[in-house]
Amino acid sequence: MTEKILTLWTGSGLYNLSLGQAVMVLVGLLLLWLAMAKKFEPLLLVPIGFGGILANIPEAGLALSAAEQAAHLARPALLEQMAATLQLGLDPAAGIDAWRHTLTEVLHGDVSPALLRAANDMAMDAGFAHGMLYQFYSVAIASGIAPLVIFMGVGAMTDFGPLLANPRTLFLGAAAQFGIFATLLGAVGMSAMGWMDFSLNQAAAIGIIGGADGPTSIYVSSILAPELLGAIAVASYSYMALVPLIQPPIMKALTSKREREIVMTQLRPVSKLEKIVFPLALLILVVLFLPDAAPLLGMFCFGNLMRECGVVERLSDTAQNALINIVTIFLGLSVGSKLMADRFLAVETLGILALGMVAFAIGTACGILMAKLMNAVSRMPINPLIGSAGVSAVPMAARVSNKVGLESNPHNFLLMHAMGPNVAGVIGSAVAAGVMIKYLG
Amino acid sequence: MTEKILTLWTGSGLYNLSLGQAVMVLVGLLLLWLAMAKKFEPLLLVPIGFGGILANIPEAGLALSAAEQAAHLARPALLEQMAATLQLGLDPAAGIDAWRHTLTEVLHGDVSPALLRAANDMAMDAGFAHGMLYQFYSVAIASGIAPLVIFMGVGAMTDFGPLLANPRTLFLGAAAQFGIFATLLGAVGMSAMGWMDFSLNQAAAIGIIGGADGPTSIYVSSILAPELLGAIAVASYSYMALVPLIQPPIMKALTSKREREIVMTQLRPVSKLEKIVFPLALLILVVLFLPDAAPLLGMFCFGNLMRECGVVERLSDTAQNALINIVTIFLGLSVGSKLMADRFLAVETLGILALGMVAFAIGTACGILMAKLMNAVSRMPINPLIGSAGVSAVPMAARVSNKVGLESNPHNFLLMHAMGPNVAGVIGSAVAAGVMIKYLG
Amino acid sequence: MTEKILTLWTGSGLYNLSLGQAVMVLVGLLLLWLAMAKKFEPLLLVPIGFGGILANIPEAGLALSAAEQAAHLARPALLEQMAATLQLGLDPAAGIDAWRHTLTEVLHGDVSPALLRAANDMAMDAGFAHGMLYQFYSVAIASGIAPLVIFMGVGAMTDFGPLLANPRTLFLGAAAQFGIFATLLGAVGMSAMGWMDFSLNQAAAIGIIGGADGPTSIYVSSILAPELLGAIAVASYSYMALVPLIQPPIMKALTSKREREIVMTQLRPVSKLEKIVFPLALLILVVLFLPDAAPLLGMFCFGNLMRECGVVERLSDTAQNALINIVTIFLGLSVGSKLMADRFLAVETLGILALGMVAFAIGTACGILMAKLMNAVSRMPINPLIGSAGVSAVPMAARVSNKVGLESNPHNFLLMHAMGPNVAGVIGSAVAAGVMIKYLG
Amino acid sequence: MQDTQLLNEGLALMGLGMGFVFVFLTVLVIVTTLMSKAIGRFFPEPVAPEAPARGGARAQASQGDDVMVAISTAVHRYRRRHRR
Amino acid sequence: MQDTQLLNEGLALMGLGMGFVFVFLTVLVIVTTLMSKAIGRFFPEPVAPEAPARGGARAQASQGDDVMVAISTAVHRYRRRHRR
Amino acid sequence: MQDTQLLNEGLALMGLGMGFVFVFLTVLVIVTTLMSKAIGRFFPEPVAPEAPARGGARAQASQGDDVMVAISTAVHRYRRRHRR
Ligand code: NA
Ligand code: NA
Ligand code: NA
Repeated sequence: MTEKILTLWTGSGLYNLSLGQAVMVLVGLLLLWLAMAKKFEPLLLVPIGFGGILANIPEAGLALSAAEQAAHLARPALLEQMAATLQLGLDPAAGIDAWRHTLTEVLHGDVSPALLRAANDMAMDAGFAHGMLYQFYSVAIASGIAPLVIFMGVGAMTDFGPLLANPRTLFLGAAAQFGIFATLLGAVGMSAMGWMDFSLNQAAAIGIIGGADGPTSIYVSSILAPELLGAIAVASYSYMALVPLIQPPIMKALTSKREREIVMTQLRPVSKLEKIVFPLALLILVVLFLPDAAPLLGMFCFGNLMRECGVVERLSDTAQNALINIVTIFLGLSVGSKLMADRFLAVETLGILALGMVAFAIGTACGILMAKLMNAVSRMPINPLIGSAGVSAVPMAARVSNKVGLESNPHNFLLMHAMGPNVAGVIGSAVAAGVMIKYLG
Repeated sequence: MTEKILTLWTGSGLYNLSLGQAVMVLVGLLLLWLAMAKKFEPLLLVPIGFGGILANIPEAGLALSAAEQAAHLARPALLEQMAATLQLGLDPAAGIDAWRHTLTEVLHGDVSPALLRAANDMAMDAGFAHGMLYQFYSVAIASGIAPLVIFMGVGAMTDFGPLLANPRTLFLGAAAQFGIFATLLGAVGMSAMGWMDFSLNQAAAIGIIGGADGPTSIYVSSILAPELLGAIAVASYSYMALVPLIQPPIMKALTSKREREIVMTQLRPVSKLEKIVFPLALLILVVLFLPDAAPLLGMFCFGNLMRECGVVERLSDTAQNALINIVTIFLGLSVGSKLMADRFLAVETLGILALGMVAFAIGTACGILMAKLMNAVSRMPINPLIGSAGVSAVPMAARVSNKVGLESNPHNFLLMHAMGPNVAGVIGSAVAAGVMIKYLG
Repeated sequence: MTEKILTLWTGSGLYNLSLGQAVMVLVGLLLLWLAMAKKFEPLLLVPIGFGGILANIPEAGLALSAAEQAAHLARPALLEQMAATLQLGLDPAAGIDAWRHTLTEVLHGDVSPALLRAANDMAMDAGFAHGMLYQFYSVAIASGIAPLVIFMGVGAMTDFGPLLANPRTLFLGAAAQFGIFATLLGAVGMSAMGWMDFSLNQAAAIGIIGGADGPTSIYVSSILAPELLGAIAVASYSYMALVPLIQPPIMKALTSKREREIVMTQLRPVSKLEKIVFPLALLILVVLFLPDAAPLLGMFCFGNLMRECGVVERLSDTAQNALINIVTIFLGLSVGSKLMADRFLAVETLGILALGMVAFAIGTACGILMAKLMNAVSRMPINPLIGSAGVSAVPMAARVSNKVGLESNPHNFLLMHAMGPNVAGVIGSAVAAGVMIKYLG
Repeated sequence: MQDTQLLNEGLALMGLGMGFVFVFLTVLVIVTTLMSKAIGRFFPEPVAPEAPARGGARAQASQGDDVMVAISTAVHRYRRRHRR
Repeated sequence: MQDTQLLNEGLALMGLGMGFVFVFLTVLVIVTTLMSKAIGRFFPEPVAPEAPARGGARAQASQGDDVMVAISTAVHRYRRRHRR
Repeated sequence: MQDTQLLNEGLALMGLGMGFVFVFLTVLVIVTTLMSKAIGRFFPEPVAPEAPARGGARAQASQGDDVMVAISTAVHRYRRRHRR
């Protein structure tokens, strides 16, 4: 009996709580606070923050596979069996903790699917089970499905009208993607300097933060660098929420008051047929030129076609509501599962947070500079403030353009004009994602 | 660098687009056009058409498993390994393209699940992944789940009142199923003639098109002839949409003006209890006489019971809305995955399209003839025009009956009378499906 | 041809219907009748009852895995192969029916996942497929996901206001859990007496019926005693529906009229912030003291946080509606799959039904006695009638408290006061579940 | 020869299938008719008004006394939606 | 003998479980009380009106000035539903 | 040395990626413009009114003649909800 009470204590969270886990619980609470008090992308950060706390509950192993739990908790005999299955030699001299560590690292690393399945079978046979968050992650993210379904919903919520009325704003969406590639280079540079240790794949996944598109970031990093997914998703959504703080100083620094006062010509009305044909035209271009962007842009176009075609309203409604909400809940919790202390609390995370901020800043700047360039070479006036909306972060960045514009000229409403580059930025980062997946995936 | 740009080009869709894929993209666009402009069952044909385009994006492999992608793209060493795993001998003299072809055929054919899993593991180990549409297909259709869930939703949307008020209309629903079996015989005959090469299983799956029920068609062909699923689903939904064109000439040819003017006695009111007991009675008959129809009719009755029992309205609402919409999206995309050029562009597809049309025509005719027969032997008058509704195609065929009836007698509303055979046709084809699965499944 | 018709007959349900299956079909109809006519928790009992009928359709095998179906139907050669795969020796002297029985028992028992997968592969290779309900069960319950998602939805529907206004009511929720442990002891005692043969794990799963929380019961028994899940779930939901019959006599027996007339002080208003912090505080306590309750209480707190935080209303709405409805449908059908005659019609089921009733009665009594104790030691008056609400069965038990209270004093509304112990009971049984899983899971 | 066999099997399946469909639906006609008669006799419920096609609209007519409640509910819901 | 052991284990589990439930909920009572006091002291929010049981009905009361908006919205929504 | 290679690869990927993004979006600009012109010329539809952001609110304005229908619908729905 005493022994049992002791088990209760030695199995409790308080007894087992590592410093890292305590810190991560606080990080989770911080994310929740940002989401609730500061309205930082709450739809994602509430589930991510909560999932982060759940993932760091000591001994619960919610974010671990059966095999990982066994590596953490099983008796030596089972550890030896698992090592044999995984074709590992365990040093008999090393202590059992070293064995656990070796197994954990191997399971977390790049083990072949067949061996992984065998190890999981063995662990399940011994009574271990996949953790809840691990299952969510497998189904939602490892399969790549959840970000794609969310992208479909985003497509169903996107109105391409402003873009179609002024297609040249696509150039702004293109220019803002420079943030992605500059960040990639920054990450690579940090590694070359020896400050961090990012591979090219990891650098690319980090760069995509600059795309300011949550689902795109998650999709790319689930393919190129799943081990960084937690930090990347957190950075991505946090900075999207910080757009109203990050962008205005850059926008003001790069534009003169006169430029900020430019009044744009009113957008022409766009016909229903154009809106229907556009997603199909975009799809065909993807088919012809960048098959690797097909999952992302294909689902995006599909969602938009459902929205515009007018004959499947019930599907479009569901894609915009029940379906995207359901997937968002599980996507968020799954991302949270990547906030485990031993993975997240690394110096690389700090690098990612720093680089993500840089990515946003550079993307913003390039969008604005591109707008100024277009103003220089074309007659049709473009207020450079809408260039910053090219980073996407829909619709926040467009609202920021509008707000900064109103500060200079209280009668100049830029919102609809800024929606063009805003959605162009979504397309732009999906294209950039396709290129990266092509070369590195 | 130049080499990399070259990769971009040699990996582009334009460079790799085969004629077949281009044709299938056009077919996909045609389906979308039919859905959007002609309102051909848009809820299904929009996702199917779009999925068809996605499935034919060159090099993207969205509809392929990891192993199929590896067979298409991997280096020779991996091909040899996979062949060994699959217990195949590759002829060293034959070129690598021959190897790819052999592997693709084997993977697409009837390989054992254990070997298939091993081949997929090997491909994943080498960095390949299941395509998005392949995953949708596995979860939604290969498991059999999506058509069943849709059938549950259809059950929740079906009102058996008119059928209960006049149960004899079930005979019309029975007679119209002759279209199914005549088509089966037609398909078998074509093979006997040497025109096509359909097995008995394939002939049965084709025949079910005559049932004019999308989910039933998809369910049956996913079991009996998954390789034909794309063509069968497309034919099924297209002809359901064409019912207003196909049926009226047949209806007019087989009935005299006097017959078309027959006024039917008004339907008696049906009590709530009858509506509750009916799905249970149907279920019990399935339990007793045709267990093989249990998944289809079971889910159908379950949906209808949820609708009528009055105590689970929130489940019934969800089954009719969010759930059926979600499943429809993925079912449609999954069906689209079966429109890959190399599988779809076969002479068999033309045979299926032709036979499907015949199936509808025969079913329509038999329903009408049965109604005339019942008129001959019974006192209670039946307008033969409602017989054609027995093919199901709910509620289109009933509307057609009503419309043709109004042409002869502008005061004779047949709609509610036609709803009886209409829903009877759903039951009838599910029963026919059960018989076929029993003998061939 | 005659032979084929014969096959139809020998394959029909009527020919194969065992007595047990017929009984279970009647049990399914009884559950449906209770749900529809008596409003016994219809949201669950309609799907469970219907699923129970489906699971007992002879020869359909809807609730069986591919391997189990093969064991039931396959030719001897395949049986021998499967036995070899499962490392079983089949006695050549024993008849084929003995072989089938041996294989079925082994497959149903505690076979290792790797062997099970091999057996299923072999069966699929021979053309067998997983039954529909088996698939639902695997995805919804065996994974543990469905009860957790429902618990999240319950959390999103729960208002902790009354509990926060009077936190001492948590003690009532604690006391009522004595029903759980007393029942556990009862089950163990029955086994010690030799009346039944329950293991400690099974006894614990049975005890949880006393928690009066459907999802908790299902979650715990899916972990500790999946073989009893059907009976436990049926007992759990049936007794929850019977709360208005079970509780009032006990409540009246244990209280004096004077006690029943006690008027409670009005609840103080609770601030929004308190409601937001409470689920987080509860989560932190779970983190610190009972990691094993983390899946259940974590999802519950997550749902409640979504409800209260005010920034993710669309997620909260979905969790309370579309998502919980969808999951309820499949959870119910999955539970129904455990009502197969050969498993359900055992004397243990009767024991479970009897013990479940006892559990409710003891829980009710302890809640009331605890309230009386609190009244004895504290100044703030507590009407003991609200103690019975501590068993949870939200919100039925609280309504019963209110109703019995009104009988004594028509102006004394206890409903809001009873909601406190009512939701406390949910937390209490989840904690009890965590303790049991810790020691036995 | 094999073709003939395929044809024969097709014919057999046609006969069997069509026959079974008719038998099954005939039984269903009989059972349904009996069921309706039994219910009409032993449970002569007040007749249910024709359920409209959409499940959502099944609410029975209600007396107009709470129009104001409805309007204010509509207002609340409208505002809530648009605040989001 | 084995039966006794089973009984003993059952008893142990009962004691342990019941004990833990009480300890846990006692701690929760304490934490909740402290939390409420702290919030009442440091964040004395304007009190939230009692949230009704159904999430759907949380909309705060709104002034009646936009009844017409609500009605026309209702009209639109009604028509849209029925057109489908 | 390896660092230099990593940097080089990063630079190459940047050039390639940025170049491709621009090429692709330029093509998209051209295609979109041509498409719009072609549609404006060959299918000069009556202009679509600006779709509001929320899919739910797309219902076109309807004439006020069925306000009463709407109100009674609202009443029914309200009652149904609250009965649950
Ligand atoms: Na972007
Ligand atoms: Na039919
Ligand atoms: Na409870």
